[in-house]
Parts: sequence; structure tokens; C-alpha cells
Amino acid sequence: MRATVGLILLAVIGVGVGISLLAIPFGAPKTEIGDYYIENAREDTGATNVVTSVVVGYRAFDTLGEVTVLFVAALGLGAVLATAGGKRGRSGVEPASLILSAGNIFLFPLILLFGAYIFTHGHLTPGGGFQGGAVIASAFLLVYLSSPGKRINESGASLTESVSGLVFVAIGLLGLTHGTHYFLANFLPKGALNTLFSAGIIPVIYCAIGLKVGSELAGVVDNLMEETE
Amino acid sequence: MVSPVLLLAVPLGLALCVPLVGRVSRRAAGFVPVIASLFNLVVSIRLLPTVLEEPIVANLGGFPPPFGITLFAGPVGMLLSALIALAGLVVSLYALSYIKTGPTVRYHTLYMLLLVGATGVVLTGDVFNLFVFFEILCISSYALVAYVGDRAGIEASVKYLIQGALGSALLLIGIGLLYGLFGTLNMADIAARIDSVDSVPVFVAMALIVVGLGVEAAIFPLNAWLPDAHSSAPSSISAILSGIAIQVGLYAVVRMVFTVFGASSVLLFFVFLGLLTLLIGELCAFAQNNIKRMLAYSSIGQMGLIMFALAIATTGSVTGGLFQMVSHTLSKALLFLAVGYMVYRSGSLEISSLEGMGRRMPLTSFAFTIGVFSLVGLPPFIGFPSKLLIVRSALAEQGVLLQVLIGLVLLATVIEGAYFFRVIQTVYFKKEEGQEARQDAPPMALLSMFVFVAFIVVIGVYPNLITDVLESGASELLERANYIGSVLG
Amino acid sequence: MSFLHDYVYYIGAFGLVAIGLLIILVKRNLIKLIIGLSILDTGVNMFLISVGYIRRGTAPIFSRPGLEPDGMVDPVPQALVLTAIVIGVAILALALALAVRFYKTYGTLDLRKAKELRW
Amino acid sequence: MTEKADRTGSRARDIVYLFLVLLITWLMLTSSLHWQEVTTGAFLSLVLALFLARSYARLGLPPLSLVRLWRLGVYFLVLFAEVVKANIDVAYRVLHPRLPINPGIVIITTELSQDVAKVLLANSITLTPGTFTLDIQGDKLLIHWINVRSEDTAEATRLIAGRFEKHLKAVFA
Amino acid sequence: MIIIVSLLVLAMLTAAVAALIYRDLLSAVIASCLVSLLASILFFFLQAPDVAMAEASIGAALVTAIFVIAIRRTKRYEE
Repeated sequence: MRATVGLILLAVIGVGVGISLLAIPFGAPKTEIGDYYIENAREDTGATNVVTSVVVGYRAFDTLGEVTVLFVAALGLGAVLATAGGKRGRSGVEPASLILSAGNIFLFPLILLFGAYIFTHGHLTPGGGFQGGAVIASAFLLVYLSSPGKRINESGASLTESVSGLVFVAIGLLGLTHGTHYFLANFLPKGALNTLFSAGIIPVIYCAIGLKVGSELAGVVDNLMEETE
Repeated sequence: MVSPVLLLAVPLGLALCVPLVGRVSRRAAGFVPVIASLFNLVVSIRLLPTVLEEPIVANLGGFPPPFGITLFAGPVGMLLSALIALAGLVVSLYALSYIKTGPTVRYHTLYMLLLVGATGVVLTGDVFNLFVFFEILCISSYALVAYVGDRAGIEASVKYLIQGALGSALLLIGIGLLYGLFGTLNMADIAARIDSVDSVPVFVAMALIVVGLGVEAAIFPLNAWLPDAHSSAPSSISAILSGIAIQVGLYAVVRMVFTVFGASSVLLFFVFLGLLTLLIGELCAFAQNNIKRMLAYSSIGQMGLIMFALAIATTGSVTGGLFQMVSHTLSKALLFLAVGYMVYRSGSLEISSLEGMGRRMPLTSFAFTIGVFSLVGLPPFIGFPSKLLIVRSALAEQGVLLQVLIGLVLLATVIEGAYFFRVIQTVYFKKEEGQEARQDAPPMALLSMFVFVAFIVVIGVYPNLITDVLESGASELLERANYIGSVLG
Repeated sequence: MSFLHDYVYYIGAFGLVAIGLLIILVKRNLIKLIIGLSILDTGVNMFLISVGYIRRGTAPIFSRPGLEPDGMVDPVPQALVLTAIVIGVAILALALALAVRFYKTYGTLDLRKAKELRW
Repeated sequence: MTEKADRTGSRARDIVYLFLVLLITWLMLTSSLHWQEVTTGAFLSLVLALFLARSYARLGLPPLSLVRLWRLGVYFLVLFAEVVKANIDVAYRVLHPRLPINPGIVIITTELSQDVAKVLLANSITLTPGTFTLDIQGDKLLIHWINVRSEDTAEATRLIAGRFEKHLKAVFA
Repeated sequence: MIIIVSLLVLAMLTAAVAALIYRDLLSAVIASCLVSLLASILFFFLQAPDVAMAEASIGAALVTAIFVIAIRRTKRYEE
């Protein structure tokens, strides 16, 4: 019954979407907005990666919302798992072999550095706060796998989360009070193209996002691994 | 001039502060939502007169539309944001005494972010931005429904999440189609170009978006999650979900259908859908023994009524629909708050266990009764002028069809009255067995309930206080050309 | 061949969407449902990216001086998908946490077996 | 000198050590000597080094020197050559109609003492197709070998690890 | 080029179908990880390196890890 209804639904959606796709030919020249961004992004935001200039420049407000979504999910996950109460701790995990643990100590700082490289260069090369944050979180994931007893420093993580989020909001509000009087306006000097210290607020925001996403995702993994009896 | 973006930025910043405050004192964390909602209420009310003359269009980042994201603060946006702030303020006061156990700091943070999401949805003028704020609203509701962590809460939350996530995916496909067709995400820009494209793809995009948003708005075939979620959540959250979240979902549907798509041809379909939602909601509510489930089904019915009124699309009926939104927020939130403590004292959700509450909790029962009277539409409470307006404006339309439909609406109201008065009878007139000590809700909770009671009575007696706003809201929704003009200049 | 040339990405995207929807509609195991959601998300993201593609376009990054803005693909869908991916992960994480709690409460991952809330 | 001052000294040495490792990595990542890149890299490396130097010191890495880096470079060249050779060998065996393989598990011993050196050896063995390190216990490595040519520990050690061990010893000496 | 893309799409869809069929949840998760990886390669072909990076690091790596943790804490087989 349910499957039949589902299949009919699928068929209807499929036919509808198929017809509308005919109106959106694949690979056709882009839209005015895309053109505008590609033409003007370097001048408007100072970033050479146009995707970054859209994510943290033209549509920075979306990104603020997106960071909030992740924050909500991390909080919600904590709340859902915390209400079980009882003793906490991880059981049934044996310590990993020398290869994993020594390799991990060796790699941990390097992975963190790599994550930082990705989010500090978000306006120049592919990548940015989210990708860098995910890399940082995967470093923590490695730690959990190699030494199961290790816990993330929870108060440190939540401090990083809150403070980096506040930095984002504060930069937005500074744009409202300084210079242009627009929320999230790029009020810092834009610097020379293709150098690290350019693009005004973009690298600053991306650093905040990278730290926030990294600590949030690491916290998510940590919370999920927590065994509650 | 105060920018409407403060309505989002300040509560968001404060929400990020809650975990920090919570470290110093867990109790203090509960006051942050109060402060944020108060701020929003003051700013919204201050902006209302300005907005009535001319809507405020805020370009974020200083990029002109359609290149940046635009916030559009018109009468509807400001009315709803004031309503969200008011309900948020009152319910956060209530939560100070109601939410005692569990990870309270996380509760207050999530609660604030839910309000931020709702405010964002009503203020934004960008389709994708709407999606982002909608997700904030939805994800925080999923988490809050499961807050108590009992069997019912977990199950309700899981069902809600699966259906909601499915809805968001469809919504995103719809947005992708819109971008593919029009090459822009700004609502006004899309609205201005809507006729430049073949109507079939536009219709498919609209269908996907309406279905996606309709899950949250509890439109008839998409509302299976609602009774579970609203009845299993903590009562303060039920109040916000019933009073705010679903209405914000409905607002989003209305904004897309009226303003962006300008789809007058499908409105009759929505009239029927609204009526169907209304009848099914009220009939199911009639069959319930569980008081919170009854209220939840009644919310479905009310959403149907609001949709019915909005979809008739005359100035009078849209005004009535918006009025009913205000009335439903105040009454239903009040009912959930009152029921929260009644259930807490009786220890059961069964309606029969509320016997003798009239004597045990007189003030709470009084507030409950006011809420019921208002919801059913008795004078002199707010529900009366709003329902009257809907009925009058529907009757003013020519055509037998609408006359028949309005008859069905009245029938639904009768059903609503029947099951609500059964509860009132149980609360007051059933004889009770053992005399139990009188023990009312704590003062903070009573205060919050009576704030709602005051609003219900005052607006019920002087509906003219808000009709100006409602009427200009109606014209904002009905006249797309003005909307397009004020955004694109 | 030209059919493939025009539609292969759309087929991939909507194939994933269809399989994801199918998993959600047919399966009752909670974790399986969540896998379905993740496949569905990937499909939607792929659709958005293919909307922005331009034949023989280049990535919208001026990585070295002298690159011309002509023939770069549309950056907007890429920005949107970046947002959508993160939102998708957020939902998945919350859903999995709920699944873990669900299993602890009911001792099963089968949604049919949870009957707390039938009228 | 008191013990405390000694410990401070060794801690400072650990920090500098990790700092240099990270800075070199950063310069390789950015492949630029622009002052902005270098200062940022130095700042990040310093912050990470301050936090992580203590656990990093447990690895027991030998002091940095140009000679060692040169030998490490030589080692990587040897590894690369071995990987290419082994790839050809395995490809030949897989494509050969009679499939001349003789899979099995052997134990080899290593004279390397530091954990990092052992891990490096184990990873090099894993990286070469045909051999795979399953575990390390003390100075013994458990190896899965696609074509066991000798069950004898000493002989197996010479065949599998001999090529790498010489260079690794030079690096870690 | 178009042949390679078509094969990748085919592989991706096959992996998705495998995720639908497998009763072993762990295998299903690995299949869905494969879907993400192939999708991220296709994003590269579609000239979206930013998205490809995000999909590979978040969609393929982290999501799979979270799935595996959740499965370890619940049950491995669909009943």
C-alpha cells in the first residue's frame, strides 16, 4: 500500500520535473546574476575565488544562517543524547595498535595545520571555512578512533563555538555601524588581489566559521560516541 | 532609523551568548530569551508605524537587489515578527518556572534559535534565505519535541524529522528549478519575471515548493506528524509550535503563492484544501481523549480556517485570515500553557483526569476557559471579531459555492464548540471524589497566562487597535506590483 | 550520444533523488531511512550544480592573473550547494542521534514497532 | 642546574621542534615566500606548537638537521622506486594466466627502536603492493605477503624490510 | 570524456541501488559513502572544486563516520 502510493508519487514528481527540465537546458550560458558576480566579485569583495565571494560576500547572510543551522543541530544532538542521564563513558572499545596511535600523534598537528590552511586561503583557492572545519573535525575523529578514552575538552569546544559565532555576528553589526551602514558590509580594506591579507572581512569570517564548524563537528562525533548506560 | 536586520542579528548574537551565560549560572540562562524577545517586541512595535506608510527594504552587505540578500519588512512581516516576539516573550517567562529538568541551557538556546528562524522566515525577501531560516526553525523544533526524552517524544520527533527533511529536499528542488528558470533568487525579481517563462515548469516548481513548505504548515495530506509532535513536546514548546511555527509555515506558503507566483488560478484549490483541513482537524479533535492531542488537532482545524480565508483572496477575507492568525496564536498558546500545568498536576493527559480542576487550579482553569471561548469565537474575545470578519467577507462574495462552503465552516465551528465545552464541563462541573488541596500554577506561569488573557480581551473589545495593520497587510499580500516596485525600485 | 551529452548529469541527479525517495517510502528501518535522506540530498545537490554548469566552462576562480571571466561556470548554485551540504549534515547528525535514542527506548530500529502514538 | 630548569629547557626544545616541523609543512603547502604567508604560517605553527608540543615529544623524534632531512629525502626516493617495482611485480602476477602467488603471513623483526621509525617502516611496507603490515608488537612486525618466498624470519626480514631499514636507521641514528 | 562521465554516473546509481538493497546496514552505509565520493568526482567535472571538496570531506568522510558510530551503538542488520 505504502509502496504503491510512493511509486505513484515518484512517477508524478518524475514526469513533472522531467517536463520542467526541458526548459532548463544543460550547459546553457549562465544567468545575469552569475555574470555580474564573475565580473564584479574581485572589485566588490577582493576575493579571487568567486564562489567564496558569493558565500561570504554577496550571500553572507545565508552563511550566517547556515552556521546557525549547524549550531542548532549540534545543540539539539547534545540535548537529545543528554536527556538519557545516567553514567557516561565509553565501553567496548579496545585501544588501537601502535600504527594508529603513533601515526595519529604524528599527523594530528599536521592535519590541524592543513585545516587552517584551507580556511585561511578560502578567498584564493578552492575551499573555505566549512571544508577546513571538516578537516579539523576529522583530525579529532582520528584521535577518538586511536585512543577511545580521549574526550574532547567540552567547555573549550563550546567556548570556541560561541565565541566564533559571536565574532561573525559582531562583524555583521560592525558593518552596520561603520562606513556603509549595511549589515555584513565589507568594511575592512580589501588589499591587493591574490594575497593572503585581502578581501576585507572574508578571511576573518572564514576563520571564525572554520573554528566553529571544526569544534561543532568534533563535538557531534564526540557526543555520538558517548555511551550512556 | 532602526534596521529590521537587528530583529535577527541581536537575538542570534544573544542565542550564542546563552551557553556562556549558562556556565556562570544555569538559572540566568533562562532570562536571555526574555531579554531578546523583549528587544524584538520593542523594535517591531517601533517599526510598525513606519512600515505602514512604506515598507522597509534592507539590502544586506550593501549589494542592491537582486545581487544581495534583501530583507523585506512590510506590514505582514512586522505584524508577524511582533506576534512572534510577544508569544516568545510570554512563553519564555512561563518556561522560567516550567522547564526545570534536563539540559536547560540547551533548551533556552534552541528555543531562542527557533524564534530567530521564525522571524527570519517572515522577514526575508530571498527564496534561498527563506529555505535557510526555515531549516533553523524546523531543526530546532525537531530537537525540542524530543526534549523530554520519553517514548512518545522520541517517536514523534523521529516522524516529524523524516517528514520535515523530505519536505525540505522537495523545497530545495523547487528552488533549484526556480533558479534554473529565472536565474535569480530574489522574490521580487522572480515575481517580476514570472510571466516570461512557460507556465508548466513554473507550476511544477510551485507545487514542489508548496509541498515542501506545506509539511511545516500542516496542510491536509502533509500533517500526519503534527498531532504527535505537538502533543509530545513540553507544553511551552507545544504553545510555540502551535502558535508560531505552523503559522509561519503557512505564511511562507502564502507569500510564495500570492507574491512570488501570483497564482490566482490555483486559489480555489486552496479554498477546498483549507476547508478539508478544517473539517478533518475538527472531526479528529472531537474524537480525542488526550487533551494535548485534542488541542493539536484543533490547531490543524484552525490552520485550515486561516488558509480558507486567505485563499478567498479579497481584502476582507485576507484581513480576516491575518486576524485569525493573531487570534489563534494568542488563544492556542494560552491553552497549551494552561494545560501544561493542569496536566503536570493531574499527572495524566486524559481529559477525564481534569475533573475538579476548576476547584484545584481556579486561576489556571479560568485562563483555560478564556482561551476556549476565544478559540470557539464567543464575544467579547479576540476570536469573535476575527471569525466574524471571515464569515462576513466570504458571504459578501457572490456565488452559491462559497455560501455552501461557509456553511461547512460554521459546522466545523459547532463541532469545535462541542468538544471544547465537553472539556470545560469536565473541568468545572464533574463532581470530584476526594477533596484535593488547592494548588495553582506558580506565579510566573500565571502571569504569562494572564498576559495572553489581557491581549485576548482587549483586542476582542477594541478590534480597531490592529485592523489598520491587518488591512495594510492584506493589501501587501494582494498587490504584488507594489511589492515588486518597492524592492526593485 | 547527444542525449547522454545533454542529460547525463540530470539523469544522475534525479536517479539519486528517486532512489533516495524510494528508500524513504519503502523501508522502515530508521537508519536505512536516514541513508535514503543522505542519498536524496546528494541528488538534489547534484541537480543544483548541473543547473549552473556551462559547456566547456572553467571553475569560477581567478587563481592566476590573466584568467578571463568569460566561460566561467555560474558560481551561485555552487554557493547554494555549499550551504545545502552543511544543512544536510546537520539534519543527518540530529536524525542519527534520534535513531540512537529510539533504539535505546524501543530496542528496535523499526518504525512500525513504535506504537506509542496511535490514537 | 636544577631539574626544573632542565625540564623547562626540554619543553622549549619540544615547542621549537614542532614549530619547525609545522612551519616547513606550511611552506610546502603554500609554496610561497610572501611575507603574509610566512607570518600567518609562523603564527599558526606557534599556536599549534604551544598546545601540542608535549604529546608530540612522546614520539621521540630525533633532532632536526639538514643531513637528516637529506637522508629522509633519499629514503623517500628509495621508497618510491620500491613501490614502482612492486607494482610491476604484482601486476605481472595478477595478469599471469597461472596466477603465481603464494599468500601467507610471516613475522619479521626490526632493529629500529623509536616508535615513529617502526610506524614509518610499517607504513612503507603497507604502501608497497604485495605486502601489508597487520600489527606491530615490540620489535616484531606481522606481515601479510602475497608471495611468500621464505617462512624464515631472518630471511623474510631481509627480503621485506631490508631495503627500507638501512635508510631509516640512517635517518633516525 | 562523456563516456567516463556516463560510467561514473552509472556507478553512482548502482551504488545507490546497492544502498537500497543491502540488508547489512554497514554495507549500505559504505555504498552511500561511495555515492558521495563519485558525486564529488562529478562535481569536479562540473567545475565546482569548492563543492567537490566539501562533499568529499563532509559528505563522504564525516557523514560515514557518524553513520558507522550510530550503527555500532544500535544494530547492524535490518530485520
